[in-house]
Amino acid sequence: SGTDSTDAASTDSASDYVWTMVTDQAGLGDKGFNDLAKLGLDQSVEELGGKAQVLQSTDQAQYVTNLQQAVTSGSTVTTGVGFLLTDALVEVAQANPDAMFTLIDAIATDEDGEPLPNVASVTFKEQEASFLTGIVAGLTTETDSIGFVGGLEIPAVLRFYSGFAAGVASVNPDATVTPAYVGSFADAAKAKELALGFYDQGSDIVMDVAGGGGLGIFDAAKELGDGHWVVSTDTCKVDLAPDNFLTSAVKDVAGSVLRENTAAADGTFEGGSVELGLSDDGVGLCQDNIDTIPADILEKVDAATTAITSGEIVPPATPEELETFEAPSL
Amino acid sequence: MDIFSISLVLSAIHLAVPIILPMLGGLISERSGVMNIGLEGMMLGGALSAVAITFLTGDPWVGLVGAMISGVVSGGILAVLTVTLRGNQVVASTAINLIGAGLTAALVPIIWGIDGTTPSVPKIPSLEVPGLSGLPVVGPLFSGLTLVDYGAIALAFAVWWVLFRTDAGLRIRACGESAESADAAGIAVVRTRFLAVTVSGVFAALGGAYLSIVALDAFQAGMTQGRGYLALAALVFGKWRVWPAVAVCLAFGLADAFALRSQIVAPQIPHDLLLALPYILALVALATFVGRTSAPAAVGKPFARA
Amino acid sequence: MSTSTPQRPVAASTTPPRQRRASRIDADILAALAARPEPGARGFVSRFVSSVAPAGAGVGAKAGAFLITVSLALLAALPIVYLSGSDAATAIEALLGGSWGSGLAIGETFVQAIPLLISGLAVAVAFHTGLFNIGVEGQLVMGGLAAGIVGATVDLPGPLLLLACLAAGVAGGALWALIPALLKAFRGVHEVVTTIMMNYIAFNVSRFLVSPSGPFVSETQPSATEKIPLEARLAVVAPGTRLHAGLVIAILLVIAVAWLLYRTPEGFRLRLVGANPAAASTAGVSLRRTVVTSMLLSGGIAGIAGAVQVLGVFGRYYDAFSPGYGFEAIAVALLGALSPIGIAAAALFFGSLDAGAVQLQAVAGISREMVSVVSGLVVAFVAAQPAVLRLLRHLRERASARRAPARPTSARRASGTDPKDPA
Amino acid sequence: MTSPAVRLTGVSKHFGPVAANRDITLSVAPGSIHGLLGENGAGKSTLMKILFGMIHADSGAIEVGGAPVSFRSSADALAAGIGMVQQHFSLIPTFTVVENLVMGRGATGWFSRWLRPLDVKTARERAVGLSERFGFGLDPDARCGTLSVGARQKVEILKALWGGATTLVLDEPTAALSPPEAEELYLVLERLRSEGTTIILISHKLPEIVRLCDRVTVLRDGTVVGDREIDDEARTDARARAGLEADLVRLMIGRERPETPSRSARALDTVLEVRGLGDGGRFGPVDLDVAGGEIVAVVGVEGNGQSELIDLLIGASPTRTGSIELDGRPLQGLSTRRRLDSGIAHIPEDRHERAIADDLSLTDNASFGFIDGAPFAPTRFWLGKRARVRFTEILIERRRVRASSPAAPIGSLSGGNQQKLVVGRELARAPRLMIAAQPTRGLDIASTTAVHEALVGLRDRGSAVLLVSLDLTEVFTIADRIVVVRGGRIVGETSTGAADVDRIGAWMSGAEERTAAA
Ligand SMILES: Nc1ncnc2c1ncn2[C@@H]1O[C@H](COP(=O)(O)OP(=O)(O)OP(=O)(O)O)[C@@H](O)[C@H]1O
Ligand SMILES: Nc1ncnc2c1ncn2[C@@H]1O[C@H](COP(=O)(O)OP(=O)(O)OP(=O)(O)O)[C@@H](O)[C@H]1O
Ligand SMILES: [Mg+2]
Ligand SMILES: [Mg+2]
Repeated sequence: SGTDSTDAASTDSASDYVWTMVTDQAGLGDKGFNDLAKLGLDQSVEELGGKAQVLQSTDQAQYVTNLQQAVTSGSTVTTGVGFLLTDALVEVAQANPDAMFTLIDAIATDEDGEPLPNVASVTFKEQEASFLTGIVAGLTTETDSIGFVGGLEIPAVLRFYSGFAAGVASVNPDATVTPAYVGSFADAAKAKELALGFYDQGSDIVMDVAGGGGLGIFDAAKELGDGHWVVSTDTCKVDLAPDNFLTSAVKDVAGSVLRENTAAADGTFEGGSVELGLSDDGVGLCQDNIDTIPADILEKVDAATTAITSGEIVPPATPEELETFEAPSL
Repeated sequence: MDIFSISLVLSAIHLAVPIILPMLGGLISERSGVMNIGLEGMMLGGALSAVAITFLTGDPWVGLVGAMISGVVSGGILAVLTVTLRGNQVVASTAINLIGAGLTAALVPIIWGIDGTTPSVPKIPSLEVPGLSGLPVVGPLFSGLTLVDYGAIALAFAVWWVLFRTDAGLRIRACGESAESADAAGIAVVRTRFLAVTVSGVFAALGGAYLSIVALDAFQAGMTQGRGYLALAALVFGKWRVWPAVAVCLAFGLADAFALRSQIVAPQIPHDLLLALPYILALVALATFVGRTSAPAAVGKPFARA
Repeated sequence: MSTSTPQRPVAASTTPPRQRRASRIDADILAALAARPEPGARGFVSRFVSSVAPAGAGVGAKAGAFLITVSLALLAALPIVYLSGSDAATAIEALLGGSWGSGLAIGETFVQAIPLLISGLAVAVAFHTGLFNIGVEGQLVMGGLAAGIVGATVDLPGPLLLLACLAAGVAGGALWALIPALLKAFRGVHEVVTTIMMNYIAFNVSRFLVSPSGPFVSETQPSATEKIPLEARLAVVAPGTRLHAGLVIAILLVIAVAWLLYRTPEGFRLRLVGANPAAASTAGVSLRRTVVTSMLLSGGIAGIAGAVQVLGVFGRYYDAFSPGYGFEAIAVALLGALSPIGIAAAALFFGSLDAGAVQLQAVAGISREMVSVVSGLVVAFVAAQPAVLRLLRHLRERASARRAPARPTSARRASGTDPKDPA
Repeated sequence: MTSPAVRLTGVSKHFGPVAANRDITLSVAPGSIHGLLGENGAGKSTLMKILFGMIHADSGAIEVGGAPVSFRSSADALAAGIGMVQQHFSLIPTFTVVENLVMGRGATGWFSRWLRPLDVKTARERAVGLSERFGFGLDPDARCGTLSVGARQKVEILKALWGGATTLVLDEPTAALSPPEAEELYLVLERLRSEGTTIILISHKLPEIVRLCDRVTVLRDGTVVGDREIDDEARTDARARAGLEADLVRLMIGRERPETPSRSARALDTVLEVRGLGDGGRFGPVDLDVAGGEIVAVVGVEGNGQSELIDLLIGASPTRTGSIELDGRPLQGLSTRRRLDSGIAHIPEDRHERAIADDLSLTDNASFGFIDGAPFAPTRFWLGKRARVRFTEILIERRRVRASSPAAPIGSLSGGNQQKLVVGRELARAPRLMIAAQPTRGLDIASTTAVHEALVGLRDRGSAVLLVSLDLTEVFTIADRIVVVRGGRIVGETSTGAADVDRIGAWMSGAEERTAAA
């Protein structure tokens, strides 16, 4: 539930670390970065001791309050999850220069655009992971028609989309990827109808970047049965529909949180921003069902991974970059 | 590709039913003289109960019954607040919405130990109507709907029948038009309204259950996404009459389905604006040919005997 | 012969209708009015306060009922506290500490209360005219958006820009209320359905304008406009807290709305139309004009609520910055019995819950969802408050009946006596 | 001796501090018409609502046909054979006549109530049958909201009789009826009595009490102050009758009947000049002049154009044809507000609907139409309160309104006192033309006289008064001239002095034209 303040504190009195995270309005249970950050918090408790504390925000006006509350309550590292917290986190970090913060999915800078010394900003190259899922999808599709269901049109969603479409194009120039949006990250019923629409129009793969709405996309695929695939994001979601889950572009939010917390425990915490991609294992292809993906496809995925890490391929992060992206042949 | 396929109609129905059911609930309640803007909270209660009971018993039909029981509870609470205690109907409904949204979200981690979304449960299967599902063009309609979809239309018919064809309906409507007149005619106003408000909870809960175990197979915090308010709008739009209001719900469903799917064929139109289309169309319809609306005269007025 | 009026031609102190500066009124009565002593002089403040608080049950009884209500609600919330693994003392300490326990906490309470207060006033203005404006949420969003856009794009010196932003907020909110207003006034379309539709349109339109392909999105911050220059924002008024000058605006609005409703001709018209539209129009009030005025005022005030959040809390417009202030405001307005002072009290109460929620989470381990349940319980008990008032009155009557055995009271005497009455 | 049809013993009822009924004992002989008299607020309706189960008495006992009963609701009373016509219409305007009749009475048993279609056909036949039996001529499928007041009253009576009531309570049933309609009702009541129905009749109209009742009970301040047998002598002999009426008035108000104001017409210049006025529909064309110092009564069966005429005069509906001039200035096209400013005042017919706002204070109710400009609103941003309170106090004093304070909501006043405040407010406009629509409907004798005094006083000061009334007694008491409307036109006109009741009745019912045509 809301707070897990009792996890390990009593057993390990040697460490009085308090690992705190402040969610955005979506809160826990988003099956996305909030849940992943919570995982990182739990891992921190396991490996470093101390206790975890989650402060969920009901509204945007509470971000500052929650972050400040975290600092006041003696938080060792306070993780702000989501780009919506940027302004609030900057404000609180500047007011508490001695406190340590991690910001997920956005970069905290001062008025002059300089990174704050006490904030580790972690962003991800979602487009690199989704490029790989695009390769899997492009080689799997039999109808050459692929749907993309986004919750809202925000930059992270567009990074997923652009990388994915580029990945598809690089292995299957005949296939089309059509984006569509639900208008919310929480309306699974509408997301389902949108996915059904794609499948009905002849798509056999739908990519899910619909947040909580993903539930509906998986349900649509399950209902239609074999041959209707879902490509997902953030986490592996095999268990939602084992027969329809194709692959997922995952983000290692948990690992990043753990890494920053560990650095703090070791006394090596440093501010500044990092952008994690394939080369840092910050993003990647879902490994849970990797053995179900045919070897020839995996070959291409590996080739692309190499090309991306070496900088040979730079997957597009925006629709504009996608326009001008020259699909390499793999 | 053609967007105007039978599956668009199917999609429209799927999107309309979870508005139709709470709308019918609101209609019953308001026809009896109690404004119910607590449909949203009641829906969430029904959605969660359906999943919880299905999770326990493995049978979604039992889950549906569980939802109905939760509707009796939430409707009953509203009835106690508004009819028995004569509290302000809008304030009481707001309480139902707050409690409904909060409690359902809070119970998920308490019951399942995870936040936000429950695990999948068995859902109510769609029904192959023998013979009809094989028909050309309309065939998919008869394989893509569940008993609950047909049930919703049956319930609409039942509500219409009871409200406008039977003695009980005349009593309910009399309470909604003038509690004093109904009282003078020997109608038990308090009992009638209590019953109507409680039943409205059942309908709203069924609407929530539709989302969680018919359309989907799990509960998600806040999954109703304002459909309770939309139901209220449809009810007013339909001038508190059953079939016009059902038609408005279907139109909302169709417009929604259209807005979603037209993105697939016309990705160049800004989708945010497409998604606003159903509401803009509704306004245009209201402005042009719907016009004057007036609520049952006694809605909002508590009744007390001297 | 029993005609009591002297036989004198009718005299009216009036001017021809076109250049009217005065109501047509009997000269005789006017003279009597001038000759009549003022009723017992009372201080301006007490008179104003009593006119702002609605007539009816005594303020004491209301306050008492309110306290009872809140206590009952908190009692009913106890199971939730225990369910969350906390105990009553901790929870109450956290709630009170987080809302009133320190300067910072009080500041937070006010920060949370300000948007609820202002939008509660917006709801109330419409309610007084008999209009149920569920569209305050959409109007607030559009007001915030307009303020954010002006603040981010217009080049003006600080204070001027601030004023421009506030004006834009008013305009945005009022514009969003205009369509429902016109449809209600000229086509009789029920405002409930139109304002709900306008809400959805507002959410979609505002989202589009700051989406990646929208025209006003910030280069650095997704789903938001560019920042508004610091000088053009509502400054912090209590150093060390987040309490901003929106408080001043809120207080001014409480006074202005009270003034408008109870001390101006237009306010009289608004209330009259709400109390009985047919009587209003018979008395020469134009229903259309009044309905439009009321909705525009309501929308404009809602727009200020949005603008104040943008200018005082966020410094830029964020998509979905409102967690539903406009909806919660309905409860606030009704909890405040539609009186501006009552609304201020109700908003502070909800603000305390919101501010206390942070500590409830952090200290007592009660999740944000459970806090919403607690608010719901409070609202439920508030809804039942008339029953509490009735119960109080009943108990009092029973008690006084026991003390003094029933003394026959005539209907006539009870309703006041008139010394000149020959009866 | 048979047991009384209804017997109330020691009935008391308090509303908060108000004792509406105190230890009332009343016994009604079967098959008789029993009158109930009393001033406004005397407790008549309360007592009858207690009998009908709508109000629970604090103490007291009820017997019906000799057997003690205890009614929890009107359903019980209906089942015991008691029907009641409420003082205020209790019909639902959006329902049809049949629906209003069967509502709450249709079915018993779970199945037939919730599932079986309502047997509208049988109900309609029964309604038509009943309606014919009494010569009501009602259309069973008409929506009640579209019916004339007289027709609605008939529906109310059918409703009370629907369940086969043997005791019928009628609370001021003729208050809204024109004389011919009231006459019809009298015949119905007499017929019901002859068929054995017991009737309790509440009325402020002494003539009808004397004509119909076998016995009458008078209430004052919630207690029974007297009981009178009415015999044939009182009905036939003018002196005996005058004596009885005076006696009843004394019982009711504790003093002699107040004098009615004298008539001293002196017509001055024309104030109101109406030419060819029409609303583009069924009303008009109408020509009408009212001079200063003159009271002109518009009479007719309800629904024959009276309200259309008023709406056109005050600007509530647009003038489609013709012209209206006030003191030579055209009014058509002006808003209601402008017309009030030009010197029109209006006492609306339906007080609760158009004259007052129940929830607002007396002060606010007294301010209608006085809120723009001096003396109360010197600027657009200031509407004084203290001056308005003083103004209200003046009205309360002058019109003898019984009210606890100017701050009390007007809904807490009795109807008579509400009406007195409205009259005071309209008089305060110093109108050139006063439009008074049914200004004394439902008022007791003292209040009625007060209103009449006010109107006559206004006339005597040179204003024009247009009195729209159904009460011919009132018309003959204060009007100088009478015009009769039917079907949206003026069909007859006479000075009061030369007026002949039968002729006026013939104009109203249209018999005059029919004879002329024949
Ligand atoms: N709803 C309304 N119904 C009737 N009168 C109104 C209404 N609203 C405003 N007014 C009147 O209009 C005035 C303000 O509006 P405005 O300035 O347009 O009118 P005015 O100057 O008084 O009259 P005119 O119509 O001659 O210009 C107020 O003083 C008030 O008397
Ligand atoms: N529901 C009520 N609540 C409070 N007071 C009431 C209520 N009903 C009646 N009264 C009061 O009880 C008294 C008796 O009222 P009632 O209606 O019986 O008078 P009435 O004799 O019928 O008068 P009228 O001739 O005006 O109809 C009045 O003082 C009235 O104000
Ligand atoms: Mg002007
Ligand atoms: Mg009465």
